[in-house]
This record gives sequence, C-alpha cells and structure tokens, in this order.
Amino acid sequence: MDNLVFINVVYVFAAALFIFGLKLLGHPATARKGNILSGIAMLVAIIVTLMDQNIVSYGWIIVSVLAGSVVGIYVSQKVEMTGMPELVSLFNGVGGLASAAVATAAIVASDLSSGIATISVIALIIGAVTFSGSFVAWGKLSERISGKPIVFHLQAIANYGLIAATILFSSLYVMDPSSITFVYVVIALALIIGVMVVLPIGGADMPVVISLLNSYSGLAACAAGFALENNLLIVAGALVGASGIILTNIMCKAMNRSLINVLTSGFQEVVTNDVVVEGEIKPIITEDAFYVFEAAQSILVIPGYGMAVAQAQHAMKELQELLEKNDAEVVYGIHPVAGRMPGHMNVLLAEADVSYDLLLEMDEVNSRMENFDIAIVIGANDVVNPAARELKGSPIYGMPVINADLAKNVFVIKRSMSSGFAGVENPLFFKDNTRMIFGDAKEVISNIVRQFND
Amino acid sequence: MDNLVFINVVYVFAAALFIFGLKLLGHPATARKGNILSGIAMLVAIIVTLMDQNIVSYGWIIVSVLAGSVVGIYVSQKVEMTGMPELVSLFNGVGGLASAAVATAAIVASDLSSGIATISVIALIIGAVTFSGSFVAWGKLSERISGKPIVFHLQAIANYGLIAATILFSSLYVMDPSSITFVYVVIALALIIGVMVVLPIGGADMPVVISLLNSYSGLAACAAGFALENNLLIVAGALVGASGIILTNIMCKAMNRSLINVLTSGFQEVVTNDVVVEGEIKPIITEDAFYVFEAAQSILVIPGYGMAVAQAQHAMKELQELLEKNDAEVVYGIHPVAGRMPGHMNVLLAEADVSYDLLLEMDEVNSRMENFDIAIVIGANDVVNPAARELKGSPIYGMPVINADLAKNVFVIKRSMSSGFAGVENPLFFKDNTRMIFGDAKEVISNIVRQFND
Amino acid sequence: MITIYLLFILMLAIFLGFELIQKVPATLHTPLMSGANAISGITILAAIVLAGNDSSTAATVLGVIGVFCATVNVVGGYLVTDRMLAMFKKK
Amino acid sequence: MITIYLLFILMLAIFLGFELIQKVPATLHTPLMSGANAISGITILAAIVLAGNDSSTAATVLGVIGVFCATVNVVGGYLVTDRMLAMFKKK
Amino acid sequence: MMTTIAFPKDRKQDEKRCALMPSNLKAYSLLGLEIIIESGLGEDIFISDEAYEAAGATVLPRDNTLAAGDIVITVNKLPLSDIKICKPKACLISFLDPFNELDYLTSLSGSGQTSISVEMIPRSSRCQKMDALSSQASLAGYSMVSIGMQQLNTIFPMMMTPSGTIKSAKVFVIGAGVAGLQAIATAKRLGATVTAFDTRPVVAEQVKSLGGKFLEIDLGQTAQTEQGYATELTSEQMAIQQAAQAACIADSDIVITTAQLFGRKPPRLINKETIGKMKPGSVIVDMAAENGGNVEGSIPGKTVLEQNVYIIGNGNWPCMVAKDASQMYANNMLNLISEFADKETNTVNLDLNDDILQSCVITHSGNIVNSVIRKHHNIDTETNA
Amino acid sequence: MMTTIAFPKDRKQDEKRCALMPSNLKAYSLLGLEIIIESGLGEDIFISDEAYEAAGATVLPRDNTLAAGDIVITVNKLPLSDIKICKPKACLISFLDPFNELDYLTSLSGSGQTSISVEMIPRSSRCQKMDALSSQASLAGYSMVSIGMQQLNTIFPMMMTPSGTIKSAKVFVIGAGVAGLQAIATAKRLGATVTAFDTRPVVAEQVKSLGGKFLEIDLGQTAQTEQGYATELTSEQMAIQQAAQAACIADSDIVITTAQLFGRKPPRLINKETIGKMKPGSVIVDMAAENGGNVEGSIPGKTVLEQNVYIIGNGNWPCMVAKDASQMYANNMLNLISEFADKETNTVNLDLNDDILQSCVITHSGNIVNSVIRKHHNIDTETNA
Ligand SMILES: NC(=O)c1ccc[n+]([C@@H]2O[C@H](COP(=O)([O-])OP(=O)(O)OC[C@H]3O[C@@H](n4cnc5c(N)ncnc54)[C@H](OP(=O)(O)O)[C@@H]3O)[C@@H](O)[C@H]2O)c1
Ligand SMILES: NC(=O)c1ccc[n+]([C@@H]2O[C@H](COP(=O)([O-])OP(=O)(O)OC[C@H]3O[C@@H](n4cnc5c(N)ncnc54)[C@H](OP(=O)(O)O)[C@@H]3O)[C@@H](O)[C@H]2O)c1
Ligand SMILES: NC(=O)c1ccc[n+]([C@@H]2O[C@H](COP(=O)([O-])OP(=O)(O)OC[C@H]3O[C@@H](n4cnc5c(N)ncnc54)[C@H](O)[C@@H]3O)[C@@H](O)[C@H]2O)c1
Ligand SMILES: NC(=O)c1ccc[n+]([C@@H]2O[C@H](COP(=O)([O-])OP(=O)(O)OC[C@H]3O[C@@H](n4cnc5c(N)ncnc54)[C@H](O)[C@@H]3O)[C@@H](O)[C@H]2O)c1
Repeated sequence: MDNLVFINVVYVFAAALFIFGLKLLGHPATARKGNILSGIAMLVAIIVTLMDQNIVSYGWIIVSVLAGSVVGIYVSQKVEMTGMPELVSLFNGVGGLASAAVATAAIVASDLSSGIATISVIALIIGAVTFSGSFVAWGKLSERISGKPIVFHLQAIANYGLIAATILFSSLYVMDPSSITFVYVVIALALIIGVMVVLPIGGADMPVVISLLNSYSGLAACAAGFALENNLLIVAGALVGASGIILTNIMCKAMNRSLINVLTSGFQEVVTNDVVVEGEIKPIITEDAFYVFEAAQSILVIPGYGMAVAQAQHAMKELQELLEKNDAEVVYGIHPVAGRMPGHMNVLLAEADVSYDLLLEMDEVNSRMENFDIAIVIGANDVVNPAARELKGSPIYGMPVINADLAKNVFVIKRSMSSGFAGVENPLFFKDNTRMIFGDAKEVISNIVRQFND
Repeated sequence: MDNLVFINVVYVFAAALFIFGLKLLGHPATARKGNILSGIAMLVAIIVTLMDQNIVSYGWIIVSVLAGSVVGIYVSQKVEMTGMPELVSLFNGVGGLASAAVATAAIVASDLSSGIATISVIALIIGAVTFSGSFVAWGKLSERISGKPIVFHLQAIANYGLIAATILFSSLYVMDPSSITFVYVVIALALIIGVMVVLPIGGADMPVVISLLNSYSGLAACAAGFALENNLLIVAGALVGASGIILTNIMCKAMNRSLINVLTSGFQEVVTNDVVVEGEIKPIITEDAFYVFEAAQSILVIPGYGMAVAQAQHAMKELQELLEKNDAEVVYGIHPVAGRMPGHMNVLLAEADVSYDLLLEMDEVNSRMENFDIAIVIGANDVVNPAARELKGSPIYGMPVINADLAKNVFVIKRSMSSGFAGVENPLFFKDNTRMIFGDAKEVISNIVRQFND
Repeated sequence: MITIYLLFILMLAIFLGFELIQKVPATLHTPLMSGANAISGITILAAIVLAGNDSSTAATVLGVIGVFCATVNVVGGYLVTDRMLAMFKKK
Repeated sequence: MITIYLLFILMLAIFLGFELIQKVPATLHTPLMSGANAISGITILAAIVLAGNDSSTAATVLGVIGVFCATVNVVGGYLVTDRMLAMFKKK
Repeated sequence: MMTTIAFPKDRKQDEKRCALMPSNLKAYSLLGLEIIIESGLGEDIFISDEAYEAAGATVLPRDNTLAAGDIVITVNKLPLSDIKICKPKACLISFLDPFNELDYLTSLSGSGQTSISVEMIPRSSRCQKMDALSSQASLAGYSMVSIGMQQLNTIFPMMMTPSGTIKSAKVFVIGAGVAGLQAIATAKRLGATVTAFDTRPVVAEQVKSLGGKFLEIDLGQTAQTEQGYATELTSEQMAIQQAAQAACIADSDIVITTAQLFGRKPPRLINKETIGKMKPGSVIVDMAAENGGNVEGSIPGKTVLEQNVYIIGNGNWPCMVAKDASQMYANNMLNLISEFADKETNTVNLDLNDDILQSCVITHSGNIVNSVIRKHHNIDTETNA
Repeated sequence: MMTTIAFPKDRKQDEKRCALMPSNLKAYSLLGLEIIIESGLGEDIFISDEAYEAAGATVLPRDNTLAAGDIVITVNKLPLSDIKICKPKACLISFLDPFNELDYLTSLSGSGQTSISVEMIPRSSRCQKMDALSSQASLAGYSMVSIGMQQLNTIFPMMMTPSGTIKSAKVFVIGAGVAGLQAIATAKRLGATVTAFDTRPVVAEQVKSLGGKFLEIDLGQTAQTEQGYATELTSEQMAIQQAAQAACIADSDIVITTAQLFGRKPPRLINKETIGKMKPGSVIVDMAAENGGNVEGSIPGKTVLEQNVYIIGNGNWPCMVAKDASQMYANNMLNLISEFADKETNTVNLDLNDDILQSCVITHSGNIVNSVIRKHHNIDTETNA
C-alpha cells in the first residue's frame, strides 16, 4: 500500500474516532472519555501525517510543535476554572489564525485554479474573522474591554461596507490568482470584520459568540481541507462546524436569546434606552434547570399558595423522591402563613404523603439557608419576599419571611410576574442568584421529573 | 460541467434527501413526509441516472421499469392491511434479487480486479441470501410454510458446512476472476443458506428476520456501489444497512428477544420440549403498551392490593388525566374486596383525588365490559380471576369477580407471576387478549405517563 | 485513492444511519422497515446503467431483470409505506 | 470528480455533526465547545505538510506559524477540556 | 308455601341498627319472599314505617311480627321471652356470640327453633358478601377513631401556623385486622402519624400499604388460622409484646386496641403500669371492652379517666354510624337469604348440609348442632346425634 | 421596674383554654418579664402547677394573681368583679367582643384600666403571629367537622365493600374564611364530598385549592374590607343566596355555617323551611350560634333536633381541642407582648400611638378610646378626647 493510501486509511479511522468522541462528549457520563477519544484521533492523525512524502524537513515542525505544546500545556494548567471561557476563546482565536496561515500559505505557494482559489480565500476570511473576533470576545470576557455592547452610529452601514469590500477584493483575487496583494487587503478587512461584529454584542452573550466562532473555525478547517484535498480536514472541520451551529442554537435557547438577534447586533441601528432596571429577570427553561437540580446536594422546597392552586404536591413528592435517589437532601421550609389558611401546606403535603420529618419551620431553614444549594420556590411569593426585611414602608415590612434569596441558587416557579396576596412587588425575582421558571407549578415540576427519568 | 459530474452533484442532493427522509420516517408526526421525501430522492436519482453516457439503448429499460411499476403499483394497492409484513418481505426479496442480478452482471461482464471481484461476490452472496431468506419469511408469514420453527438434527453442522463451502468457492472465483462457474455454485449455496437460516426461526420472530434481511439488502446495494464506484448506492445502501441493524435491535428489545438468539437459531442444536402450556404469557414493555393506551377510547382501571403496596394511586391519577386529555373515557372498576380491607381502594383513590363519579361498582363495569378498549389491571389478581366463574373446585369458585378478560385488551401490571391472597393461579394471565407488564405498579405507570409526555 | 473516498463515504453513511434511527416508536417499526426497504431499491441505478449498456447480452439481460426487480421494490415499497402511514391519525 | 467525493463527504459530515449534538445538558455546553474547538485544530495536519514542505519560504514560515498556533489550540484545548470534565462527579 | 321473613326491632339498650333497609325490599320481593317488620324498626336511623311500607313491607306490632316469621332476623340475639312467641320451626338469624353464651344456646336449643350465628359464617371468598363480622368491624374501626378524635384535646394533623407549629397526633393501633386497618386508614387520612402492630406478620405490608408504620417486634413463631384469624400467643410472647409496645404507647396520643382471638377472650395488651407512662390527656380506645377488654381498667360502655388517661370502652362501635352499619348488615342478610332462596317456589331452603350453613347453624330441632361450638363448650358428642 | 404579667384562670363555664403554656416561659424570661399564674391555670388541659413552676412561673391564688399583674391576660374577658382587684393601671388583654358588649366596656372604662381586645388586632402581615381570631377560628373549623362527624349516623368516606357501596357524605360549608377553609380541608381529608360557598369571590380559588367544589351563585357586586372581611349583603342578595343554597343544603348530610361579618351580627343563612327539606338525620353545625346564629333555630351551647335535623350550636369550638387552642392562643399573646417588650428595661411599653395598639386598645384611663368601637356604638366623639 502506498504511503498516501495508508495515511488516508488511517484518516478514515481517525475520522471515526472523532465522530465517536464527539458523540460521547454530548453525554455527561461519557464526556471525558469522548474528549480523550478525540484526542487520540488527533494524535494518530498527526503521526501519520508526518509520514507524508511532501514533508522534507522535520526541523521546524518539531520546533513549532514543541513550542506550541509547551504554551498549550502551560496555559491550560495555569488557568483558573473561572477563566475557562476566556481561555476557550483564546484557543479558538489561535485556531483561526492557524487556518488563516494555512490558507495564506496555500495562496502564496502557487497560482491556484479559480475553484481552489475561491475556497482558499474563504478559508482565509473565516480564519481571520475567527481570529480577531475571538480576541475581542476574550477581551470582553476578561473585562479588558467593556462588557457592555459597544455601539456607534452608522455601524450597520459601516459593517455592510466592510463586507462588500471584502467580497470585492476576494473576487479580484480569484479572477487573477497571482494578484496576491488583494489577499492582504482581504486579510485586513476580515480582521476588522471580526472586531466589528463582536464589539456590539454584550458580555453576557459572549458564550454564544464564542460557540459560533468555534463553529467558524471548524468551517475554516473544512475549507482548508477542500483547498488541500484533505478528507480528514473536511470531515473534522464539518463536524465541528455543524455541531458548533447546533450547540450555539442550544445555548441561545438556554439563555432565552434568539441566535439571529445576537449575530446581527452589529447590523442593527443603535437604540438608546434610558430606563434603569435594578437587576434583571432571568427566566430559564426546565431543561436547563434540571441540570442544576441534578447536581445539587441539598435542596430546600418553599411551597406557597400557587402549589395549592396548581395541586402540585404530588408532582413535588415525586421530584423529592428522585432527588433523594440522587443522593440529595430535600427538606421543605413551611412558612406559617403560606397558602390561605393555617396549615394549608401541611394539608397538601400530608395528602401527598410527604414525611412530617421533612417539614421544617421558617426559623430552622433560615438559620441554615446559606447551606442550601438550591431553594425551589413553588408558587410562593409574599412569604419569600425580601422586601419584608429590606424595604421599610412596604406593606409587608416586618413580617418574618423565609430568606430564600440567601440560598446559593433560587428557582422560582410561578406563572407570571404577578404579585401575591399582599399585592407587592418581589425583589427576590430580580436577584442575581434567582432564576424564574414560568409555568403552572404542576406542569413545571412534572417536566423536571420527566427529565430525571430520561 | 460534464455529464458525470452533473449526475454526481445531483446524487449528493439525492443522498441528502434520503437522509432527511429517513430521519423524518422515525417520528410518527413526520413519517409520511419522510417517505415522500425519500421517494422524491429516488425519482431524482433515477432520472439523472438515465443521462449516463454509458447507456446506449433505452428500450429494455423503459419496458422493465414500466413492467416493474405496474406490478409494484398493483400489488401495493391490492394487499390487505393485514398482509403488510408479508408484502414487505416479498419486496425485500425482490430487492435482494436485483442486487444479486447487478452483481452477477458486473461479474459476467468483464474480468474484474481482485478487489472489485471480492466486493462483487459479496454483493452477490448478500443479495442471494436476502432473496431466498425473504421468500421463506414470506412463506412463513403467509402461512404457506409452517410458522413453527423447522428444525432437524445436525442442522448446525449442515449450516456451518454451507458457509464454509460458500467461502471456499468465492475465494476460488476471486483468485481467478475468469472462472465464472464458481460464481454459479456460490449463487446456489447462497440461496440455500438463505433458506436454511430462516427456516428454523419461529413465525413470531419473522418481523425481526425481515428487518435484518432488509438491512442486508441495503448492504448488498452498498457492496454493488463499491463494485461500480457509485456513491449514491454506497450512501443509500449504508444508510439502510445501518439503520436496519438498529431497527432490528429495537424490534428485538420490544419483543423481549435477543438478536443473537434469533439469528443463531439455525446454529443451535435442537431441543425438544414436551410440556404443554395452555395459552401463553405475553409480556410487553411499557413503550409498546403506550401506543395501545394512546389509541384507546374507553379504559377501565381495575386496581387491587398491588396498587396499594406500590402506592401507585398518584401515578394512576396522572395517567388518568393524560388519557382524558387524549379524549379517552377512564373509569375505575372497584371490586368490593380489592385490597385488604373494606374500602381499601377508596381510601387510596380519594387520597389521589380521583373523583368519586369515576368509581364504578363491579356489576356496573361487568355489564359493559365488552365495550372497554382496555382493561388495566393494576396489582389485582383474585378479583379479576376468571377461575371464579369457570373453574369449579377452585377455592374462589363462585366469588363474583370483575370480568376483565372480556374487555377487548387486558393489560395486567404486576411484578411477577406469583399469586394473590387466595393463592390460586389466574387463567386471565394466559388469555389471548392479555398482555403482562411486569414491574412495580408505580414504576410501570410512571413510565407510561412519561411516554405520554414525550 | 478513489477507494479511500468511498471508504470515507461508507464510514460516514454508516454512522449517520446509526444516528438517524435512535428512538423509534413500535408503531413505526413496520413502516420504517418498509420505507428503508424501498430505499434499498437504489440498486436500480446500477441496474439501469447495466441494462442500457450494450457490452454483453448476459449483462443486459441481468440488468433488465435487475431493473424490473428493483422497480417493483421501489415503486411497491414506497406506495405500501405510504398506505401504512396514511392510517396513522395525526397527533 | 474528486470534488464530488469531497462534496459527498462534506454533506455526510455536516449531517452527522447535526445529528450527534442533539440534546446537550447545559453543564456540558462549555466543555463541548472547548472539545470541539480542540478538534478544529485539525488544521495542524495541513500546516505540518506546509511547514515540512520546501516549496517557498513564505509558505514554510506561514506553515510554521500554523503548526505553532494549531498546536497551542490542540494541546491546550484537549487539556483544558479534560480539566473541566474532571470536575464533574460521576453519576 | 311462601316463606315469610320477620324483622323485629332490636331491644338491646342503645342499639340503633336494624337488619333491613327499604332498599332491600325490592330484592326480597324478586325472590318472592314476604317481609314483615315491627313498627318502628328504623326509627332510630330516621326511617319511617311508611318508607318500609311504600317499599312493600308489612308493618305489624312486635308480637305479631315475631309470630309470623318463618325466618326472624335481628342484629342482636332475641330475648328468650321473644323466642317463645316465634314459630316452633322458625329460623332465627343474628349475632349470637356462641362462644360465650352457652346458657342462651341451651335455652334456645330447648325451644326447638333453628338458629344461625352470623359471626360463624365462614370467611371464604364466596361468603364475603355475607360477612357481617367484617362489615361491622370495618365501621367500628372508623368510629373508634372518630370518638378518639372527639376525646383528644389536640388536633390530628400537623399544622405550621403563625401561632406556632402544632405537631401531629400520634396514633398507635394494636391489632390490624379489619377494624384495625380501617382505624389506621381513618387516622392517617386525618393527618395523624400512625403506627400499628399485629402478631400476624403478613399484616406489616398491609399496614404500610395504608401509609402506616409497622412496629417490628420479634415474637418468634406466630400463626394464623385458615380463615385468617390470629392464634393465641404464649405467655412469653405476650410479655415480649407488652414490653416492646410500652415505649410506643407512652409516646402516643391515642392508642386503639382491636386485638381479638376468634373463639377466645381477647388478649390483655395494656396494663395499668403502661397507662401510667402515657401523657396526661391521652386517649385509649378499647374495642374489646365489652368482651373482656384489651386494656386493664376499661369499663364496658363507659369512658373512664384512669391516671389522667381516658379509656374509652363504649362498645357497640358500629352503632355510632348506625345507618351505614344497618345498611351493610341488611345487605349481608339479604345476600345470605338470596344464597338459599328458591325463586320458583318462593321459599328459602336452609339445607343443613351446605358448607356455609354447617359452619353457622348453631341449634337445630332441639340440639346444639355446630361442631365447633360443641367442641368449644365440651359438649359430649354422643349426647345428641 | 420589671413588668409582671398575670395569668388568672378563665372562669367562663366549660372553658378549658388558658393563655400560657409552660413552653412560653423561657421566652418571657428572656424578655425579663415576671410571670404569675393562678393555681390550676392549666388543669383542664392536664398541665399541673408544678409544670409551670418548673418552667419559672410563680403560682398564686386567684386574687393575688390578679392584684400582682401589670398586664393580665386571659382568654375570655374578666368578670367585672375581678377587674376591681386588678391594679388601677393594669392592662387587661383578652377577647372582649367590643362590638356587642357595650355595657361591659363602659364599666371597664369606668374602672380606669387599659384594655386590649384581641379580636381587634389588625390583620396586617406584621400581626399575623398575634392574630388569635384566626388561630382559634382555624381550630374551630376542625372541631366543627369533628363534632359533625360524631353526630352523623353515616361515615364520611365512600366505601365499596362486599356488603354494598357506602356513598360518601356530602358536606356543605357556608362561609369559607379561616374556619370554613379548615373545615373544608378536614372534611375533605376524611373523604367527604365538599362544596362551599362564600360571598367573597376570591375565595372560590382557595376552596378549589383544597379540593372542594365552589357553589357558584351570582350575587352581583360583593365586596371585602381591606382586612379581608366580608361586607354585608343587601337583602335582595341575601334572598338570592338563600334560594340558591337551598338545593345544595337539602342534598347535604352535613352543613357547616361559618359566615361572620366583622363588627355585625352574623347573617341568617338557613331558615326552618330549608331545614325541613334536609334528609332526616342530617346535621347542621352553626358556628355563629352564640352570636345570633347563621341558622334559624340553633340554640347556643346546645344540640337540638329540629324537623329531624340535628342543629349543633355548641359554641366555643376551639375548646374542643383545648390544648392546641391554648398553645396557639398563648403563642399569640407571647408574640403580642414581645412586640412591645423592652429587653433592656425588662418592661413592656404599650405605646398607644403604635398602629397595632391604636387598633386594639379599647379603653384607656377611663375612656373608650378605640375609634372603630366608638363609631360602632355611636359614642359622640366630643364627649372624651
Ligand atoms: N396562611 C394563612 O392563614 C393566610 C390567610 C390569609 C392570607 N394569607 C396571606 O397569603 C399569602 C401567602 O403567601 P404565599 O407566598 O403562599 O402566596 P402568595 O404570596 O399569594 O403568592 C402565590 C403565588 O403563586 C403563584 N401561583 C398561583 N397559581 C399558580 C400556579 N397554578 N402555578 C404556579 N404558580 C402559581 C402566583 O403567581 P402567578 O400568578 O404569577 O403564578 C402568586 O404570586 C401571605 O401574604 C399571607 O399573609 C395567609
Ligand atoms: N378487601 C377486603 O376486605 C379483604 C380483606 C382480606 C382479604 N381480602 C382478599 O384479598 C384479595 C384482594 O384481591 P386483589 O386482587 O386486590 O389482590 P391480590 O389477589 O392479593 O393480588 C395482589 C397482586 O398485586 C401484585 N402486587 C403486589 N405488590 C405489587 C407492586 N408493588 N406492584 C405491582 N403489583 C404488585 C401481586 O403480584 P406480584 O407479587 O406478582 O406483583 C399480587 O398478585 C381477595 O382475595 C380478597 O378476598 C380482601
Ligand atoms: N377471606 C376473606 O375474604 C376475609 C374476610 C375478612 C377478613 N379476612 C382476614 O382475616 C383477618 C382477621 O380478621 P379480623 O379483623 O376479623 O380479626 P379479629 O377481629 O379476630 O382480630 C383483630 C386483629 O387482632 C390481631 N391480634 C390478635 N392477638 C393480638 C395481639 N396479642 N397483639 C396484637 N394483635 C393481635 C389479629 O391478628 C387480628 O389482626 C384479616 O386480616 C383479614 O385479612 C379475610
Ligand atoms: N392578612 C392576613 O394575613 C389575614 C389573616 C387572617 C385572615 N385573613 C383573611 O381574612 C378573610 C376573612 O377572615 P375570617 O375567616 O376571619 O372572616 P370572618 O370570620 O369574618 O367570616 C367568615 C367568612 O364568612 C363569609 N361570609 C360573610 N357573609 C356571608 C354570607 N352571607 N354567605 C356566605 N359567606 C359569608 C366571609 O366572607 C368570610 O369568608 C380570610 O379569608 C383570610 O383570607 C387575612
């Protein structure tokens, strides 16, 4: 078997490993194995590539691989866990740079056919955009650049102009593949586009941007693969590109954003907004809440009148059992006036056969509130309203409440933002550690139960 | 763009359509659309194939396509719905024959390189096995051949012999691709293998066999694709091959069979069994039960002591609500001595807040038993034991029971085959219209509830 | 080298086949089988080329047989699948 | 014709990419992104060939840059992903 | 000749139940039987003579009723004076307490009528619908909780309120047969924390199926009869049980004892010492008080305060829900009669060879014929055939 | 000077509740207050003087207790004779029924002490923990079901048994305030089929949240006060309500009426005609019997049989579960005192300008000072400042 065939057969094998690896990466239990598998695939691919007959000198390769490895190992071991997203964006930028370099190399090395030239310049553009965009994202995440959307007048027009120019110069190059100068212009333009597209996006949306740029860097590799007729680049690149898009979409959904909206921030005219909202409502869908539930070790359930209205007690009992099976501690914090009659919650929870031992009084749970990983507020409102503590003049000021807001995470399940019996706003819903799950309490909890069972 | 390139670009498009089609076929809501999509893909592929420059005369093609279409349309419109599985096996056999013919054509047309020869003969063998196997399966399903496993002494040895011979003659041919005679021997052997492998499998397992043979016919097409370097054949064939294997596996699980066991029936020594069982226990998994539940219009729930032990009343209430949302009528038939104390079922169902209106007495449900699509027996045993009506001398003879066995379908949820309070066997479990769902009542019902929610 | 590409394609298609059919409800087992079976009639492409090719009578005859059989498989398969699926009420 | 094969491969790989990532728990979003990012360092293969090739200095230099960057991406990416995943307790 | 069934009113003090409901009359008339009732039969449960008449019964004064019946059905046994008025060949059906009332039985056999003791109806599947012992015991279980709830000065359920948390009442049920299980279910419904104990180990699962806790006591070997009744414990076992229960009793707000031994005196389960350990104001309900009592110091028909613990020995528990109790008893009787009624001839044929009647007929044509009862009272088998 | 709180025993007939539990003493002593109780304070709920003493209270005879208290707390109002014994500057806290007891108030103001009426404590969020009206009403809801259950001659839950099917009892609750809701919950727990009605439309959801049915009656506009109390209906509305309820009442086995109007006589909801339509043996529990009654013919403190329907007008419902009632009331009082206690000086400062006290202090230094009460009794505002 000749060398090239051997390399390619191994590539088939490596591609299969990548596919497996990516598949396993998507499931919590196997994710680590998946990563290792894909790492092995990469190693195998690199080793056989070294056998390529086109390679004449190994010196630079070895030097640069070693240097790159050292940097990679050092950075990856040094970084704090909290700095992960930044690091990923850095790596991503570097990856984009690599693709851009490869594409440029292909372009400068020889006059290309117009097909290959097109693909090469596409690879180059994508790589460059990924590179500069990722670095801006990194800056925003590490707060080297302001996390606020940076916008200016006419930015939409400027951006359209940039894109038009890029297309123009790219075409000029493709029409005459020897006119390398145009390529440099294209590189510059692509770098600027990367910056311009990411700048107007807010810091909170950065993970989505990174995921998208990550998908781009896959596409860049894929394009490079086309240019160099390398199957593995195509397969791996396409895999990353496609899965990256899906992942981006999933992340958008989880953050209740629209992908289109995030991406086109740079193309929307600036709207200034003077309203100052203290804190922000952060809705979340049950699917995402579930993963937090699953990881929690100690859980406090705070039921209120809404649980009674929804008759969610049976569902809650089921969830409790599942959480307990998952080795979490679950207790109920019963506020003395939760519901609409003394002992309202007791009646319901007894009906659902929740053990009396698990029902704790307000004072008991308040004294250990900080230790709860999650407080689940089910259709309660007034009884968890921190305004009773904080807001003099509120009609409920002075009423003792369950301090749900002091738990590590708070999930509030209710149907809307409407107020409770006392008719007052609840600042809890706007706290940083609070997530709102909107919906009928019974349905929401049944939903989470279902996730547990899947 | 030259012809070949155009054809292949369309093939890429057709392949994508096939993939989409197959994906949609897997979901009840979109299945029909999926089938149409894949049909369109096929049509497109056929049309562009006709542009192939190798085709010089269209006469025979048109004739045979027309003839095939007429037969296909006629048969598919004539067949009774109950005859579907037979028909599928017939089509499958015909498809196998087509692959075998193509492979043979490739073999007889020219001396092949040993690689292509190997692949061609593999395509041939698979096609031939599919053909004869499918026909035997068809015979079994349509009861032209006995549905019982047909076995004889030494069959295992005979089958091993056949396989060895096939390999031998195939190798002889591959070593000398001009020695076509060997190919005929191989064809004959493959046909016999198809028959031998399917004969010892019981009629009830035929769907699994057909699904597997279907997967084979995909592989045959795939192999033919390799032989002829046709991408679309490879893609479509591999898709069918892979999805067929998965489907076969799913079906095996649904029927509580092991794939390996079904396939190797022909290679196991014959065990004769003299025990005569009247009727047969038909266990079913919740996934399959679900579809019957979903289709049912009127449902009778017969709870017994097992519901109390499992504390399944809350789950049952949830299922009731889902069934009602699905426009079914749900009532409970309460036997006066169900459970272990008077009113035991009432206590539990009241706890789960099942409306009293839905609780019917034994006589009420017995008088309309034939009208229930399903009777769900939850952990009841003695109170639905037809022996009380039928079996003089049984300790419970003469006790009035709920005649669950007279409902159209009966699902019995219990953990095992063990008997109830009275300690007597229950012929209900062996009736034709009874399916046993083994498991803890609460878990089983929660499971069905989950299916409803997905 | 062509074989390499074919191998790549094969590998990817097999993976895709596995991924596509993950959770199929029991009611769809038969239609899915039947639909997949219709797809496996894809051999018709090869058969058409053989049948229209003048290289040898034997090959032509076999090709014609192939086209006929495959057509039955394809046409009948799609139609029968469609009939089955038409019976399911929409959820 | 080679392009055709490449197209086939691309099409299948994209489909596969879509199919593989269907339901990913939120906790895995970041590791998955990071893991995929490491895979996108596959450009290293092309870069290696370019860097080892003597055709032109420019290409070699670019290739070396490419190898360096891609190595950082690959090595760092895999290691970081692994660190993240190591934090999840096994179920 | 048509069979006539007579329903005289029960004369036992405070008895409100009766053996016939107007709703039964249709079924009786379909069987072709004639029904005669004593005037005022249902007055204690607010059923007027007119209601019975409207449904088809004949209302007569007591003596005429007694004299007319081929079958005479009551809840409690008829006074001997009444029996003399009955037809000499009449069949008398009621609770007879045959294990304890030998004198009565002897007199009864002397007057020659056939008598059926409903507590002796076997507990076979076929007889469940006639099983008055179970139907009345089940209601007794409910009533005992009801009266305990009334007597206790705290509420049953837990309540967490702005005025403090009220703990749930602890209820301990000893003996988890038919009555005990119903008591568990009722107390549990009300939100009490319920624990139960029984000597028959099969009961543990049944208790749990009602949401109660089962107190595990290792008594070694215990048994139950074919009909599901418990057998008597040895005195060592009894001692173990008492010791093991003591802590649970002391901790309980209400203790309900339902332990019975078929054909024997009920076991003594709680002594004064244990009562002394209970919280002041606690309540004990002794189901068996009338037959000897599970609890030391319980007085039949009374509620007494002993060491600051109320001991309720009222007895006749089903009578607290007399209407339902009557309905169930009346249905049991109807089912019994139906079993032996002949629609063609409009008669009831009491075939003494039938399994059921063999178990429950006590006296017949001048003799005590029931073998179990004969054995129990050591009546020499040879004296009468 | 340390404030002394005195707890004399209630003298009202059949009252078993008290305003202090031993468990409260720790909290009082942390506030630095001295507690004096009358000997026998808790005897009716089986709490001995020793138990109080052990917890830190001083036990004295009645007169000494009364004389010692800066604050005197009871459940029911002190007899006027006792008030004379109290310190002239003492503060008396109890239920005072200020809307109906003008004579008493006048005498009280005459003797110069400050008096607090616990029913006048506002129903703000801050005061829920002192809200004795709610805490006692809630227990009343439970007790009314308990006594209804006792009186009814059938069981509450449905039961399908071999002896026939027993239908569930139908319970109709009129007025679903605090007491009514608890009654609904309790009856529902026992398995009854519960329907409820209230004039305040917001209540419908609350009833359903407890599993009850709400009887929809279109009364047109109805209202509730800021504190959640119902306003009175017009006479037309009243007529509509009565007509619409009649069918539901006739169909019910137990009717529980809890309708109250704050500061007014309770509305008359059921007349004799409607009672006549009920099934014989049914039960009506009239919570308001003592204050005039929701039901025609109900007699305070008695159970009467009217047209074969039992009308229970016992009153003092919380007293049926006196121990829990005492505990809740005692907690309410503790919370009230804590609100005004000064830990530094060990005194209780009743600042009459405080919102809460403005609502609930009735008499002070010789005058009736409460504006609501003054208005109610048309006391000319100019007479006293
Ligand atoms: N316990 C007593 O004795 C008593 C008596 C009278 C008054 N109160 C008063 O009642 C209040 C009790 O506080 P709380 O926190 O229990 O109740 P709350 O403050 O009244 O809040 C209940 C919340 O439940 C939500 N909800 C209603 N139906 C729901 C459903 N089907 N699914 C999910 N959520 C639902 C509502 O929000 P959405 O509409 O957005 O869903 C509402 O904000 C206190 O203010 C107390 O003073 C108590
Ligand atoms: N109602 C009364 O007053 C009373 C009193 C005493 C006796 N009895 C007698 O009790 C019997 C009542 O009949 P029945 O049909 O209700 O009960 P049964 O005949 O005792 O049968 C109960 C069945 O439930 C199944 N089971 C137990 N635990 C389960 C769980 N966790 N999940 C699913 N299934 C479970 C058991 O089978 P597996 O073990 O295979 O799961 C068992 O066969 C009658 O014979 C009656 O005479 C009634
Ligand atoms: N076959 C049938 O259909 C049928 C009908 C009715 C009852 N039964 C069965 O018969 C059983 C007994 O019926 P019953 O309630 O009439 O019995 P019972 O009234 O004779 O006794 C009541 C309970 O007291 C228990 N007991 C006796 N000694 C005790 C002790 N020392 N300590 C604690 N408990 C003690 C007994 O085990 C029994 O459970 C029931 O559990 C039931 O399952 C069967
Ligand atoms: N803010 C708080 O924290 C707090 C505390 C306690 C109670 N509350 C609220 O106050 C409300 C009333 O409390 P309450 O129970 O003491 O009231 P209440 O005792 O004054 O009246 C009882 C019920 O009778 C009803 N009623 C009046 N006239 C009626 C008629 N003609 N027909 C039928 N029903 C009639 C009233 O609407 C009320 O629900 C409660 O519903 C509760 O929500 C609030």
